[in-house]
Amino acid sequence: MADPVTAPAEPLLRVEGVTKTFRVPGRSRRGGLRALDGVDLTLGRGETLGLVGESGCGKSTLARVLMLLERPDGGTVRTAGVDPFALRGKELLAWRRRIQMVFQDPYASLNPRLTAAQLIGEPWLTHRDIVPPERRAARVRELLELVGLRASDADRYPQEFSGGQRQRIGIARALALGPDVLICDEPVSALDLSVQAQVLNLLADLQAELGVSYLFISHDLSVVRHVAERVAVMYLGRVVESGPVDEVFAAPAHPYTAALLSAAPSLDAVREGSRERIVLKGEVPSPLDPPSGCRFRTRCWQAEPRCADVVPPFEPAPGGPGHRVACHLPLSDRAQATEHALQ
Amino acid sequence: MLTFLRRRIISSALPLLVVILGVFFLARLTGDPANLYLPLSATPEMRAEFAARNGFDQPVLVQFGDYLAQLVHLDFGESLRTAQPAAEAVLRAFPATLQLAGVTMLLAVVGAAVVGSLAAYRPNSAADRGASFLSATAASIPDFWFAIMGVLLFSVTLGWLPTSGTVGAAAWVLPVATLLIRPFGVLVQVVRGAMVSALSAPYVKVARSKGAGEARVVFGHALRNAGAPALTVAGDLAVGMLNGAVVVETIFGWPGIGKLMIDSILQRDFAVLQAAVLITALTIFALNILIDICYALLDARVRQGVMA
Amino acid sequence: MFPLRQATPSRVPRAAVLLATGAVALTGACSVGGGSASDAGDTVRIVLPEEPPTLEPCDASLTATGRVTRSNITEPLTEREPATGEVQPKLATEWKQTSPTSWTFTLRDGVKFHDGSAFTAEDAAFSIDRTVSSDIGCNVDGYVFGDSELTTKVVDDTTLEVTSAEPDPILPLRLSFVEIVPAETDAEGKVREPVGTGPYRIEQWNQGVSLTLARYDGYWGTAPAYASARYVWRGEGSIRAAMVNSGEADIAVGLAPADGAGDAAVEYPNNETSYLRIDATKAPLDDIRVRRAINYALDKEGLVASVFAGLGEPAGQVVPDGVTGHNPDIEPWPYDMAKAKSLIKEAKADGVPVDRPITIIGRNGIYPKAAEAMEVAQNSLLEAGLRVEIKMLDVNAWLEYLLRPFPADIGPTLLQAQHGNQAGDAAFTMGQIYGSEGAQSSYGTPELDTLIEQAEQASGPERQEKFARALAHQNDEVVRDAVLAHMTGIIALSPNVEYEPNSATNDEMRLAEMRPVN
Amino acid sequence: MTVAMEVERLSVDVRTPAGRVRAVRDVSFTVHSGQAMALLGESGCGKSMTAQAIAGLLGPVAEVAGGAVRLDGVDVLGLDPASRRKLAGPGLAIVFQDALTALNPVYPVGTQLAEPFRIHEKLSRRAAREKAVELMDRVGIPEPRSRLNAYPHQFSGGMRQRLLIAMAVALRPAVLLADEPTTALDVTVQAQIMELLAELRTEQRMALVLITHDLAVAAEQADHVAVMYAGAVVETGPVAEVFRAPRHPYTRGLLDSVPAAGDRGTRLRSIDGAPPELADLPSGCAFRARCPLATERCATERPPLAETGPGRASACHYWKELADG
Amino acid sequence: MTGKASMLSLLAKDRFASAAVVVLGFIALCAAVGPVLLGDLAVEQNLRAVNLPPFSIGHGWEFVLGSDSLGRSVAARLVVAAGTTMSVAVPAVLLSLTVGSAWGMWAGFSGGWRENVSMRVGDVILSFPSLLLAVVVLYVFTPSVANLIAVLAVARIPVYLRTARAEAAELRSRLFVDAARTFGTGSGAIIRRHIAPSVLPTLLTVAAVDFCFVMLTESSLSFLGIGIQPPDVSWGLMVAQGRQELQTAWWIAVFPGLAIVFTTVSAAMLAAWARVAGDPGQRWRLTLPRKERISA
Repeated sequence: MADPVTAPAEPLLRVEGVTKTFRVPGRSRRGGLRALDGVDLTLGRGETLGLVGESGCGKSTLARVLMLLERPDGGTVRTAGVDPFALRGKELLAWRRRIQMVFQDPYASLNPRLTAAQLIGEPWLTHRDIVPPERRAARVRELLELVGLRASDADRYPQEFSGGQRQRIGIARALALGPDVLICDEPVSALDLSVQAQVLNLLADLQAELGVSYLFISHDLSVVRHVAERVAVMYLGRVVESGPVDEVFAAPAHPYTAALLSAAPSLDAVREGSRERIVLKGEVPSPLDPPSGCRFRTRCWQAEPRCADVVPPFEPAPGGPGHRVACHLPLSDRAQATEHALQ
Repeated sequence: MLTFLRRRIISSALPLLVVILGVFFLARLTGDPANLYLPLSATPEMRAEFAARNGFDQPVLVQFGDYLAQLVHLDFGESLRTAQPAAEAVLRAFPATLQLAGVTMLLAVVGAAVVGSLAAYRPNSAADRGASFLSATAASIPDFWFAIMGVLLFSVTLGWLPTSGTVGAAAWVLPVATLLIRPFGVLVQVVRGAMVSALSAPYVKVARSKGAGEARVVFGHALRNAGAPALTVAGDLAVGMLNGAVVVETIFGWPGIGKLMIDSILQRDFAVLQAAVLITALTIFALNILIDICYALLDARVRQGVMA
Repeated sequence: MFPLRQATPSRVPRAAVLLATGAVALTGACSVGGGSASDAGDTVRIVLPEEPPTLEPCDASLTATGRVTRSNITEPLTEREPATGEVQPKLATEWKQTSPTSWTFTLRDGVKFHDGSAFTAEDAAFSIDRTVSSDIGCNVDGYVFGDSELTTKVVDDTTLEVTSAEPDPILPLRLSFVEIVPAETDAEGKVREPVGTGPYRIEQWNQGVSLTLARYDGYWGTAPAYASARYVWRGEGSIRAAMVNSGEADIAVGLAPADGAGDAAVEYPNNETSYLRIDATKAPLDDIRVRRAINYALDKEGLVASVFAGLGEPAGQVVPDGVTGHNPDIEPWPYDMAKAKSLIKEAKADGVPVDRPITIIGRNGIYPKAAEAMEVAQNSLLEAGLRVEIKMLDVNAWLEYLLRPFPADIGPTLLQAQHGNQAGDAAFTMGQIYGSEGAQSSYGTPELDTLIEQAEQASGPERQEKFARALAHQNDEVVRDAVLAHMTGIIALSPNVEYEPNSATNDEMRLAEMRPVN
Repeated sequence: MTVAMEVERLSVDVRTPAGRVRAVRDVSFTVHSGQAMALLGESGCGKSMTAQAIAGLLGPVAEVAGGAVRLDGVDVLGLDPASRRKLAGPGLAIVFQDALTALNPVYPVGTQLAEPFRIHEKLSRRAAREKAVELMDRVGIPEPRSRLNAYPHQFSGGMRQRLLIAMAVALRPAVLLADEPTTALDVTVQAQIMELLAELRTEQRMALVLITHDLAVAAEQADHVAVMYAGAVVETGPVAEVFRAPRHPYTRGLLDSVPAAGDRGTRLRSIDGAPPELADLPSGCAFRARCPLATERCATERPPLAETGPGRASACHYWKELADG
Repeated sequence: MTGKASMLSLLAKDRFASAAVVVLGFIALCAAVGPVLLGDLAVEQNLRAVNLPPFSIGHGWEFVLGSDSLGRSVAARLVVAAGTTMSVAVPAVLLSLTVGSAWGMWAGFSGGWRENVSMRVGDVILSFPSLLLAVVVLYVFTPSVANLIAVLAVARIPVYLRTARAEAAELRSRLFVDAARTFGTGSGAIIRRHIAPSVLPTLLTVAAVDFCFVMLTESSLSFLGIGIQPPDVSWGLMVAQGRQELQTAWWIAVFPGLAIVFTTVSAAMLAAWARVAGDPGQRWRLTLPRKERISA
């Protein structure tokens, strides 16, 4: 899909300073829920970017903004240099084909009253020219087989499938328009372990085969570590750390990333014996009333007065290139993190 | 909560105006009442006199303006039929309907809560299917048929109850029963449906896991959650009852607003009709707000604006 | 097991009481009406179809009002005897015509109003003026006097002179509709609870629920048997009948045969005559053959036997026996379908558009089974070869068709109507119904107009004869309606009460004529 | 070590379109006071059904088809409903997965927390509420007294789960069944909850049955593990041993499916296919269709759960080959 | 499983639903061919055989359900009335269902002021005495079948409007709706494809019960003379005319009353069944033997 408008340097997807505030009944607009607060991201062609964070950090809102399901209050979204929010009519439809989404919940995102074939073919009812009507049945069968289902499954209803199979239908539906980018919002978190592995393999195969880029949203660090090349960590509507997966996981620069990594249970407990872990105190503050300065400071063990006053800039981290962090006191290595936390 | 109520009150006031407006103009589309109130042999002079006396000789818009001006002073005009202030007739009739409807709704809600819950307790058991069938039947029995048959059986044949009237507790039985059947039938079905899903909710299992008895589980935990849909339907039924107790009121000589309203439509007694519609609309308006408050009492999420 | 059919609370089964009292307790005090549940035997309990809108005497020509007010609460100067049609003394003891336009009345002495004041000619003059000449819109004025004006002159306390603008041979009869109220009564507006001279005074009117009259101890005449009378009202005929059968009421009025009064039912001729008004101005009804055919085609005997359940009597004229002007020679039109068919065929052959749809304008509830009666009529007319549709209306909509000016753009119609001559003189019938300009008349002829006019001026036997002639002319040469039947009313009467309804019962139900059995 | 609860050959049948289906088949395990037992398996394997059968909370379509659940030597399955209710709370308590739906949305949490005391100890409203405050404090809810009248939706997911746990441990049960207690929670919160459960366990000498699909959670929290597949237990043993050297190919497959550090970009080893329909179990071993070791014998002979070592058992004909290979 | 065949076999497994289909089928048959076969019999008066009691064939089979006060066969009138009744009730219910649900779905899906205004319009209609509306319309215009349908439909629109709005507002935030949006599907298409199929089963259940309401309202309008005009006959008219004779000839009002009850109950039963059968996620329940079925 060569696009003459796209400058070669322009990444496939660029998000800059995106903010999104939801109105809350009984509060002023300014006092609304800050779901996104200046998010920056880029996603290159054929790349997989992992986006991790806990519930309420804004990662799903970001996905919805990217899918134009929500309109941001500020900041820019560019896909191949185009602002999708400025598009209308045919152009918008054309843009829609390039970016598609796989939802977290394969139960809720598939209408239970439609068959697999109807579900997969649903986008074509809007994008009528993409597959001629007489070809559609065949194309559905191809897609089913592409995602590892049988062509004979076409007439079954979602509830007749297992969770993993449903997620495959969801993926097939997203692929029906031949997108360049797939936003995968927790695509495997509702799935069983053995099935999760199958779906992750499928996503990897599809990327190899079709060259799609993934924005892979997940709260499961081990999954992100497995699929993504780069990772961004979100906390309370902001990206607090981003960088190559191996580096971020091996040497988290932000205390939150460190805590997250430490909290995740691991089979290593069995393999290596029990370990000490950082257990964060308290709760994630309400996005209705976020802390000033660094959002994490209320739970951070190394917070200083300036953390409350100054929003830490998103800057290159002490580690390698491409590793950025928004912290006044970035950690230098993982050992240090653990050490501090346990004091 | 207060914001929520304030907004609700403001947004409901406009419909109230539309109702007032609509009734005024629609009523005047139903023809000149002079024929009804004057002797058949009335002379044209008498007709002119009648029209002048009642303001019907003015253009309708002028009449409406006068009416609004009167309304501001809480003057609802005078009945053509009885020459009494319309407000008086309406305020006399209204409590009777309110009491009748109130008692009926209370019994319907309580009865449906019990029967609907028991039916939902064992879905598709014989008791459940029986309850569903009977409630569907009850919801479709013609009320006047039920009323007259009730009078024939209980008053004339058995002599247990008075045929009609409003004096004494026994006089309430047949009117309330007649008014009750349809709401009861409808509500049983609603409660049953809501209870089936409430009873399968996890918190019911939690309650049982705490050692709660079945009565506590069904009526303490599940029923309150099933309240919202039942409340909505009960509200609609109550509204219907205010507008539609005509049959019962006519048959049993219950001096209520439903009969007053129908009589004033048929008698083209505009002032009374307008006053009656206004007060029922106000009541419905109040009822809707009451239901909203009930929602809020039932469920803190509504109260706190989490769900609207 | 159920010893008594009395619904006193103590005898109601416990469950029912519990249910109901529980219900009452839950909403707080709920007693809607007053009054005790059991009335002593000296109260007569009457159940009416509707509450009197008012008891204003000058509106007493309204059935619902007059039924309670007339001759019970208030009394007129003269009174028409329903059985004979004679005008009898009431508050006037005698009267005589002193000139073609004026009459002198001698009033009864020693009569007291309910407020204790004495009845004088002043009061009588005031009442007549208030009813006939005021601006308060009295129904009696329009019903009885039309646009005629009266002047009164008080000669002395017991003598009153009444003068009419035109000669009026039946003035005393007309005055039987003017109920006498004290001169203190509001002359500018109507009163709902009048003071009168009648045997009963208003004790308590619990609006919407009941009305109680109590015997007036200062009544000038014979004291009535019942110490009080209590009226209640129920819209449903079968309930009214059931109330008598269950002992909750002594008399139920306005019943239909199907209401199930059973043994308690008492039938009486109610002075009403049902007919179909033929709109003779529009084709095909403008052809007299068609109008005659309609009369032949209607099976009046069958109608009375089936729809009216045998109550009533096939009729040939709207003026029944006992009303001045009744023509005993006019027979009901015979049922002759063959003749009807041939008349229609004949008319059709002459180019009369008998295929044009004719609409029967009916009125629901005008008499019991009104719609069914029209279906029977429709059935017969269809058979005779006409095209007929039915349109049943509510009262006000129907009145638009009954009264001038008639709605525009309607085709030929047959109007379901009923005429009751309460006053007992054809003058109250003929001009209105048959005159070219009559309020209820859609068609008339100059000849008929002349005949009616002459009759109205006449008095005595001549009056009777002239009206009868006019009726015969209508029936033979004009054929402007198809008279169906003289109707019969039903009341339910408890065995405890002795009362004989008569043709006036509908409009004037005299409590004084009721007495307990032994 | 005292045996807190003994489950013996517990079977549960479910009514389905195809007739009665055995959803749980001869499940046996034992938990000791103060210890944690993980019931591990994927969705639909019958682990939740087992827990509900033990707690007596099976829905209208399911019923216990056989077996015994002994609590303090008494078979609770044989008790009449009233005696059983007496045990619910003080003897056996259960924590559900979804704390939002497991708390009644229309009552303040204080009322719900007080309920066990009201039911079992017949405490007055006031006294029960005092106890509720203590409980909230115990499970780490800040400012418990002021939050007594708050409603479930006003709490975060983690706090809700704490409330649910508080309710379950209110009467100091001998055995606590925790059905996926942290699945809906974030990892940082999950760590907090797991810590709380561990504390309660040691403090109250409570036996914990931890129902989970998460191998890592089981590995970190449990002493013993029972792996379930298609309604039956396929392997049991001390968790460290089982995870280090699984003796059932299914356990092995699960362990292999976990993405591990350093394998990015490589294909994960997954278990092929999907679990069988319970209504349509294959003959012999239920796992054989997905098993790399399956032979003809597996199709004809259902492998029993047989002891493979001290405290360990496996339901595989070829556990030795697996251990060696 | 092919669609139609499987539906039929599902239906056959449910005794109540099958009975309902038989009843409704019979009524439809009466409505379709009754007037042709029995039209004359239904209006043929016999003033010498009025109010014959039912369950006797002494006067001929046509009087098996008795005769009315004009000596017409109640049985024949019932059959012919089925046609008239259905020709009023079915379009009235369908019209209010269509308008109310489309409007409600649109309002619920759009949210905001559209939703608010729609709800208020519903409030207005509901707090209006519908009989006044009926009297006005049928007074100003004529009491024709079309006007009758229009009046009945308008009065019932809010019922569907409210239900549809509530459900659509809930569905609006469903994930599969979001999914459709991500394809660029327009609102209309989303309502058509996703909202309507989920909302309609509930609305159909409401409509089934509403049948009764419409038929009984038609009866009260007939009683006022602004309903069906004789010699046409509907169940409502029969009930209204027979009401006067409940004491003496109960069968005249009771049989059409029963017909209304039977129709409504059957429609309700069938709607309840269709609600389950039409939902692929629930359909399996119907394949269970009765005793073992658990409810939706």
